[in-house]
Amino acid sequence: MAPSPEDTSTGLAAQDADAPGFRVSLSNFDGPFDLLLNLISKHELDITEVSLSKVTNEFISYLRDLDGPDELDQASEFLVVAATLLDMKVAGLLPQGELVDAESVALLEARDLLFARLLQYRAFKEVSAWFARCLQREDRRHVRAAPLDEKHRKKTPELVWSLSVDDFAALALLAFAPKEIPSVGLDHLHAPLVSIREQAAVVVTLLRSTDSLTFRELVSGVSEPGIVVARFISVLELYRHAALSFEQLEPLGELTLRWSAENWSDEQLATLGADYDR
Amino acid sequence: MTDEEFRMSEDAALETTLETPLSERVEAILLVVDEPIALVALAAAVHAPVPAVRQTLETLVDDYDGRGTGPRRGFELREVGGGWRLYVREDHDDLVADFIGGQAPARLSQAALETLAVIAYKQPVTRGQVASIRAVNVDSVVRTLLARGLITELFADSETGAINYGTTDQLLQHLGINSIDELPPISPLLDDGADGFDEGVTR
Amino acid sequence: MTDEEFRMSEDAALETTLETPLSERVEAILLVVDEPIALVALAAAVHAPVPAVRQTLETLVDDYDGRGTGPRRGFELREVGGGWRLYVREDHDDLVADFIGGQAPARLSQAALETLAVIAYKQPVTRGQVASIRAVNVDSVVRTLLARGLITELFADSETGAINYGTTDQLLQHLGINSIDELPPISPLLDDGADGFDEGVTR
Repeated sequence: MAPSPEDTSTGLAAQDADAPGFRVSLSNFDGPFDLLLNLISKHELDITEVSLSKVTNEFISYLRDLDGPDELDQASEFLVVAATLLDMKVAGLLPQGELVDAESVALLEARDLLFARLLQYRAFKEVSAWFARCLQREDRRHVRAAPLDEKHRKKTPELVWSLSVDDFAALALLAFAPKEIPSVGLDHLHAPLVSIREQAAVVVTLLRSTDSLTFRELVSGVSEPGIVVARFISVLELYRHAALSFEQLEPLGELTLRWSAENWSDEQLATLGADYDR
Repeated sequence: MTDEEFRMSEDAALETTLETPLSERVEAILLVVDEPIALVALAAAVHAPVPAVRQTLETLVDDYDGRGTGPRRGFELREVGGGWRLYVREDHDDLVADFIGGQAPARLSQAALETLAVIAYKQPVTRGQVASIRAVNVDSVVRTLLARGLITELFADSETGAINYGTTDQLLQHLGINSIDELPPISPLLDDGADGFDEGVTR
Repeated sequence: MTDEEFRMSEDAALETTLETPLSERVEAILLVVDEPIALVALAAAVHAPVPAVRQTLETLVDDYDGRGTGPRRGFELREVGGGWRLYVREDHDDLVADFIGGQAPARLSQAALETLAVIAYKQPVTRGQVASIRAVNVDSVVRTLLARGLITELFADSETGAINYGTTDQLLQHLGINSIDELPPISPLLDDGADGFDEGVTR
């Protein structure tokens, strides 16, 4: 029994002022939060005129008076919607100028995409009401589900059992373990981790072996950006320890490094860059 | 909807059902009973006097046997061991046996084995408790395990009436142990299970 | 194997059952199934051609609904989740609930419902795609839906390895529909965000 499309739309239309849920009261708008969204998505209310901080404040005080799972649902919904509103608002507030240059076109597109996203989100939110109704209705239904009577039970093929008692215990462990879904590792998407300490050791060795060195020379032959960054951070860290001095004649110019430590022990490397540890 | 409103709508719904023919109500209950239901219990379930229910049962027996206005049915209504229940009509027993034989696999599914393990370690345990540990509905799996004689109904909870299940000697034989105490301990997890468990039931 | 040969290969008892009306055989099987039985499986179980079984099912639906020669029944025959199954007639659900005294099922949260809706309409879909539509992390919600058997892992993307999710027949049963095509139509927006967008704003 498929519900007609009208089913869904009546659900959507039920957004009168008496609807339960979070209401906002602004100088230019008073009504349920959902309606605010509706108006904005139809351009009947300019997003730039809505005070998001005011909406947020009202929402937080509204949440204080709520209890139970409703609160969590409403809060998470608010976050979804508020994040989208904020994006829209940023796009709406940025000056767009008279000229139609590439940048403002991109800006308009960005705003349009955000509208699309908001509308898409709303569509799913609305149709989820249909899911809730169907699930609730079907929860009440009773299906024929009675055990087979004795004589039919006997006709079932004899059970093949192949588990040892240890297998069985292992299975129990599995059954009692909290259910986790397998996650896909993202490690392969990231560059391998680079150790600042290791790179600092390289920097120290290179600098101590010569009078002075430019940063360009320090990273010559290195192709991984991560290592270049790590060497640069090492330089900053070593500077903090007064182990080196540097000289730069003009902004963005060549950086010349000179080893200047008076009492350096390689043990100091052990704590170097600890701020960057995770 | 408040509790009050809900109760009112529930009462209204119950009133509606009581306006339907008694035979329908009796059939509705017969469709879901796990085992033969006594006449008195049936009468209470359908909110009707015992004589009227007895009369209805007789009519239904005739009806299903093709002595009413409709065709004969593939099932029949029989009084067995002091209670009433729907059975497959005897003529079709072989067809059903054939179907069941082809249906039930010789091996238990992973879901059935895990449910069996939960029952073995947690017994006595109700279906609801198992479901909350397994985080899925286990009704049909429990039926399978019952049918296989690996678990059995132990007793009904005195308060809720929920049936508590335990394992059978047949399972011990399969596992090659003499007592359920010989199952390898998996206690740390079980404690966790017990914690989550209370939540599960009260929810 | 022809029907003739088939009949000869079976014992006399099965032959007897095959001489009974098809409707009886169908009813006998429906009484013992513990999940919706697909038309083809049912046809195989009753040893009859699919079109004849389909016709019989339609007749039984009418019959149980009181549009045949007999009275309306307290049960009904529904096609749900890809198969056929007997249900208590909706009018009597409250009566039966009263009798069984079942516990209130745990409701899905709004976040779970919305995630379920996204997966139902966009399947096959990855968690990342769902998250970008919902604009929030959906990992724990997806876990809940998986544990409840409402969604399932379909396949891993050949390039990224990301798991694609889809809905299950169990979800269809819980929704009381027979196929994902019976979901209510959702705005054309969803087919293509960029295209549908114009319609969306100008409407």
